[in-house]
Amino acid sequence: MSDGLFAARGLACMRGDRTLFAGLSLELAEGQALHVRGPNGLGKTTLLRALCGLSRPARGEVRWRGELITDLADDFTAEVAYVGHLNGIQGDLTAGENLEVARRVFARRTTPPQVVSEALERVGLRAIADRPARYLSQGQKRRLALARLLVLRRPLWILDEPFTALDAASVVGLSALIGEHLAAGGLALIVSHQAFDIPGIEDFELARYSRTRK
Amino acid sequence: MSDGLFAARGLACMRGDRTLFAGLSLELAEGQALHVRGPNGLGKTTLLRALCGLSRPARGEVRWRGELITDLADDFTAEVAYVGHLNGIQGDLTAGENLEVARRVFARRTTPPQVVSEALERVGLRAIADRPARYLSQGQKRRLALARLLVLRRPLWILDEPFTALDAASVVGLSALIGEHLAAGGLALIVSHQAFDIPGIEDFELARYSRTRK
Amino acid sequence: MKFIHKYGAPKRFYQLAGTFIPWFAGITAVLFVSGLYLGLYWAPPDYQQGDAYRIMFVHVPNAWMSMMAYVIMASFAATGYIWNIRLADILARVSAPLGASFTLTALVTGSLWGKPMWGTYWVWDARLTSELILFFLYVGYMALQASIDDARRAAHASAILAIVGVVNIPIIHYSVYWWHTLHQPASLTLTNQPKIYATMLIPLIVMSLAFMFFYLTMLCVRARSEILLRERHTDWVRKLVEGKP
Amino acid sequence: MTADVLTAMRSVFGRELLVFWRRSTEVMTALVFFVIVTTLFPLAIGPERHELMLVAPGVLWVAALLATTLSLNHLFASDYQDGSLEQLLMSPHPLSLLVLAKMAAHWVLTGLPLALLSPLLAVQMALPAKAIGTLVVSLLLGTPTLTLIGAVPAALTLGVRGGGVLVSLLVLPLYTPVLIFGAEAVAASAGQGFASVAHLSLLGAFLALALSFAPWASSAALRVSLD
Amino acid sequence: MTADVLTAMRSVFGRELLVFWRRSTEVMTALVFFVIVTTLFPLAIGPERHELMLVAPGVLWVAALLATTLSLNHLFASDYQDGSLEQLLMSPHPLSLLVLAKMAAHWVLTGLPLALLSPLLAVQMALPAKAIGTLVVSLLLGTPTLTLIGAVPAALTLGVRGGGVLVSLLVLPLYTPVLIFGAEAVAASAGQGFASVAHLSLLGAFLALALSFAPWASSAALRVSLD
Ligand code: HEM
Ligand SMILES: Nc1ncnc2c1ncn2[C@@H]1O[C@H](COP(=O)(O)OP(=O)(O)OP(=O)(O)O)[C@@H](O)[C@H]1O
Ligand SMILES: Nc1ncnc2c1ncn2[C@@H]1O[C@H](COP(=O)(O)OP(=O)(O)OP(=O)(O)O)[C@@H](O)[C@H]1O
Ligand SMILES: [Mg+2]
Ligand SMILES: [Mg+2]
Repeated sequence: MSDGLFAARGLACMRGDRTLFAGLSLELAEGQALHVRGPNGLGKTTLLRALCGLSRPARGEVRWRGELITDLADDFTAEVAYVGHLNGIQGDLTAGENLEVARRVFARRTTPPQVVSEALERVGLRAIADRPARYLSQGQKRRLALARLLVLRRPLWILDEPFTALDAASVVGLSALIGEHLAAGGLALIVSHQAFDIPGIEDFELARYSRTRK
Repeated sequence: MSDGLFAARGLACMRGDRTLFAGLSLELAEGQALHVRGPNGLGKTTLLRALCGLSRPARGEVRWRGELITDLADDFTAEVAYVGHLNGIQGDLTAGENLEVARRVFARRTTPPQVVSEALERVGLRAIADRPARYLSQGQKRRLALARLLVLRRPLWILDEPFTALDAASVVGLSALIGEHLAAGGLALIVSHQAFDIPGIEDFELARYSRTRK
Repeated sequence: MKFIHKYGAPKRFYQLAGTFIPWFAGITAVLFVSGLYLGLYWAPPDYQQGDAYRIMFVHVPNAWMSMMAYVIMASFAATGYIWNIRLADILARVSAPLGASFTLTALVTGSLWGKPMWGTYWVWDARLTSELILFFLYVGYMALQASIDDARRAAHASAILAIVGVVNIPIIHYSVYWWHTLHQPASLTLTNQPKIYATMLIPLIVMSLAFMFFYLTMLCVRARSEILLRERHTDWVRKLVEGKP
Repeated sequence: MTADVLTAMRSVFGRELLVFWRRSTEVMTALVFFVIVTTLFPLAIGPERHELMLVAPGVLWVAALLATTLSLNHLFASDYQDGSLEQLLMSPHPLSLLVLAKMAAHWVLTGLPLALLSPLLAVQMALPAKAIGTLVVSLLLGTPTLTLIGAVPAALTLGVRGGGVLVSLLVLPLYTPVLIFGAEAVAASAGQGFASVAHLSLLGAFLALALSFAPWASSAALRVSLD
Repeated sequence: MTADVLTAMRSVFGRELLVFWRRSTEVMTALVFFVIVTTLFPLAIGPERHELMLVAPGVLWVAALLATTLSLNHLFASDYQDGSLEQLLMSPHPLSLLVLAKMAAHWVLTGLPLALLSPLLAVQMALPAKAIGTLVVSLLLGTPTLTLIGAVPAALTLGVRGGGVLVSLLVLPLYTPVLIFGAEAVAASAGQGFASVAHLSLLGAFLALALSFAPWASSAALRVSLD
């Protein structure tokens, strides 16, 4: 199983003075996706943040193409797109401007300008691209956050409850999008309590590594 | 249909200079619940806020027991419990303290102190009642917000995407809770994109009154 | 009340203002020309200040208008908030920049006048200070309007501010004066005011009327464009725009 | 019913104190800001006692006023962001009374400690001993007015672009009367010793006026901001 | 690769300007705060020109410093709350450079306008004409240092209870040297006219020092805050 592009080994995370989970290992190869599952408060968000390098785990290591992500630093960051509980949207900019900033600051230099309008089209926000993001409805904001995935074009997607606030049609749309990403050789880690349908996705029960009696 | 405890007639709401919906009427009798449906950005949140008196509709009237809610003012507020997209939780207080404040400030004077611990028990937060709310996970926060319903004991529940971030077991738990509320003669208005199962709930398609071409 | 609602409809006001504007503008022009003639040629030079005092004909009307405009603005704002009349919101909104520019003009002309009179552009005299604070109040009102996009919310929020301001303005005004008098007198004051002769009073009155009509004209003009902007989605504006391409 | 309202007000007051207590740093920050600003002046002006004494009443009052202004952000902003304010609007009690309870808590945590600490700073600033009593009284009368008036802009700017600093812009002009009479009272009693009574009673009058309209105006402002 | 980083830095800079521009009031609030605070002093101290002149350099500098301190909250706080900062950390470019771009934008929107407006206020405060040039230069050299140093506490206090005011507490002591030399430079040139050069070059040295370590320190602080 050493062909896992992305791998974690012996991971343990703490919050406050409690160890949430320990001894967690996972691997992800090209085109593969995991659905991380577990009840509220188990530590799924904590796990995802550790995997994408936003927080440092108490123990264990995370590797990308065999190298430690702490060594790769920015080179690893350039490969991951993270959508967390927070949308990361600047309310004072319009929907379009938000994505344009994402393209300029975060995307590869070769990313052509039209990805922005394509992404807006794809998530169904084209018509309201000029509306300040603060006025968007909850679901529209979430879609805008997800549109960033299309602008960044990174191989590893780490998504924390991406389906939150999405209407039925958008849930289907997003599942299809993730499916395409996987088909194109992308990787994905998804936390979600909601039902969704992505062919070939595997379940990953966090509870197996849990260290809490709650 | 004039026995509707709660009724809206000819309601129209605007955001910016767009009319989201107009000519909307609805009625709700004792023990009755509506599931307000519609795609993202249609105006469901806007509708709920107008119905519970947080914002003023552009046109139309809302009545409670036949009287205008603008005339009733605080007397109407005393009958409604609203859980919005925001949880309304004070991060610096513990879970228990948050509910205790709700009991003292918002509940009827006759509400006995033990409702707080009963509510915590019911939403499964008893064990972490002493943890500052800022440390709770997304789903735990949502449950805490919902626990307020049990503390306030008000007849009309207005819930905006209550199932967000809840794990499967909690979704079932909340549905049961709403069922009990209805059985006891309560009223409920629920917005949700997620599937849930409450016997006797009727669908209310907001799209019928929509005035937007997106 | 009915009357207000009838003529308070933005569309109605738009048409009404359209017919009044030429008249107001004409009166303004006539008053300005005669006021300037009277002030600059007809009135004799002052025996102490020479011709420098003529700046008074701009300074004093502007100072008066700055205060009047605030009261007018606040009354519009309160009307709009209490009875939910959109035209009043619009009028309040457009009078703020007008009032602020009167205030600024009074400040600038006063400073320019201060240099020959007192040998400095600024002293912390009561009148000057309260005028400066009035300017800040205008700026605050406009800043609040500017930072809220939703027209109705902006109108209501700034109306509350204007109402609180109206309670406060007399307090601010008089406290600055008491500050001045309860304390030892400032080293420089407005004591050596020119005694007003008829030859100066007449141009001053004409100029004040001129600025008043200027205010009315600008209020109508700006209100009209604000109405167009806000009602751009309504049928009558669309027809209007298509009518004269 | 009235007893009900009182319980609710007491609980809001208690909640505020509890929250601030949890944010233990916040309890002292207005205070610390006050101390730091008063300390900066001698650094910037130079240490001559006479000059310091001349400006001391002014500096102390400006510092108190700025400290209050800064802490205004905390009156409603965090409650707005987490949705607690929405819930407060849905309470069965008159909003203006609950808001009054919040203001009271705010004053107890900012204005009051500041007034109590001021004698220490006054000594540092070489203020004559006979003026110190007046300083404390003027702050005790003036700071609640600052809280009351300040609540209105604080409520108006919720969720508004650039809200935080906008508050200072809106509030500082409204504060001038309090500042003038506060500082004058101290200066007067540092000088001749009389006249300060007149100033202090004016401060009292401002407080009464603010008490009568600020709770109403700020609860109206909250409703507008949450519309 | 380097060109890449430059584009990203330019975009961050542009984004900041755009955001601030949208919050149009915010552009002027540091400025207006500066103006209002300088106005408060004559109100509190009294209108005598001589006393005012004595304290003018100090007052102007303290006001500039407070205005910068207040605007520090906006450097990272709103980006933190809406999650944009999380995304910035996930950018493929060195964080310290992106942070530097943010700081540059912050200075252009606060320090620079403030320095440019200061002559007007100096005239109001009766500062002698010959000192006005020094005032502007000292502010042009000093305010970027204030932004740079201030970013570190601003980053450290993100998400910390009572963060907003805590920043002032942490940052004001760090600002003292800048304040002292800035105010002294102005005071010196209001008096004898020499000596101010020495002070100004010290301010320049502080700026160079701050430029070399502040971007690094604040990006480290950001990582800690988001852990
Ligand atoms: C920046 C400087 C100045 C400001 C802000 C200012 C402000 C004002 C204001 C607010 C008024 C209206 C007062 C009222 O009606 O209650 C006024 C009136 C007047 N000002 Fe000034 N002023 C300034 C400088 C001067 C100077 C230098 C002079 C000449 C000595 C002057 C002469 C007058 C006169 C003659 C009036 C009308 C007198 C009256 O209505 O009682 N002002 N000014
Ligand atoms: N400082 C702390 N002290 C104690 N417990 C903490 C602290 N911070 C967080 N926790 C706990 O750690 C867990 C964090 O879980 P996390 O947010 O990762 O949950 P999750 O699996 O994402 O849950 P959800 O499905 O609700 O989003 C929660 O149970 C939370 O209460
Ligand atoms: N100031 C404004 N100008 C224009 N459009 C606005 C403005 N404010 C809000 N809107 C739009 O009004 C609608 C508000 O909808 P609301 O939040 O009620 O949606 P919703 O039905 O609750 O959606 P969701 O399911 O995503 O929560 C959105 O389409 C939003 O983009
Ligand atoms: Mg989570
Ligand atoms: Mg919604």
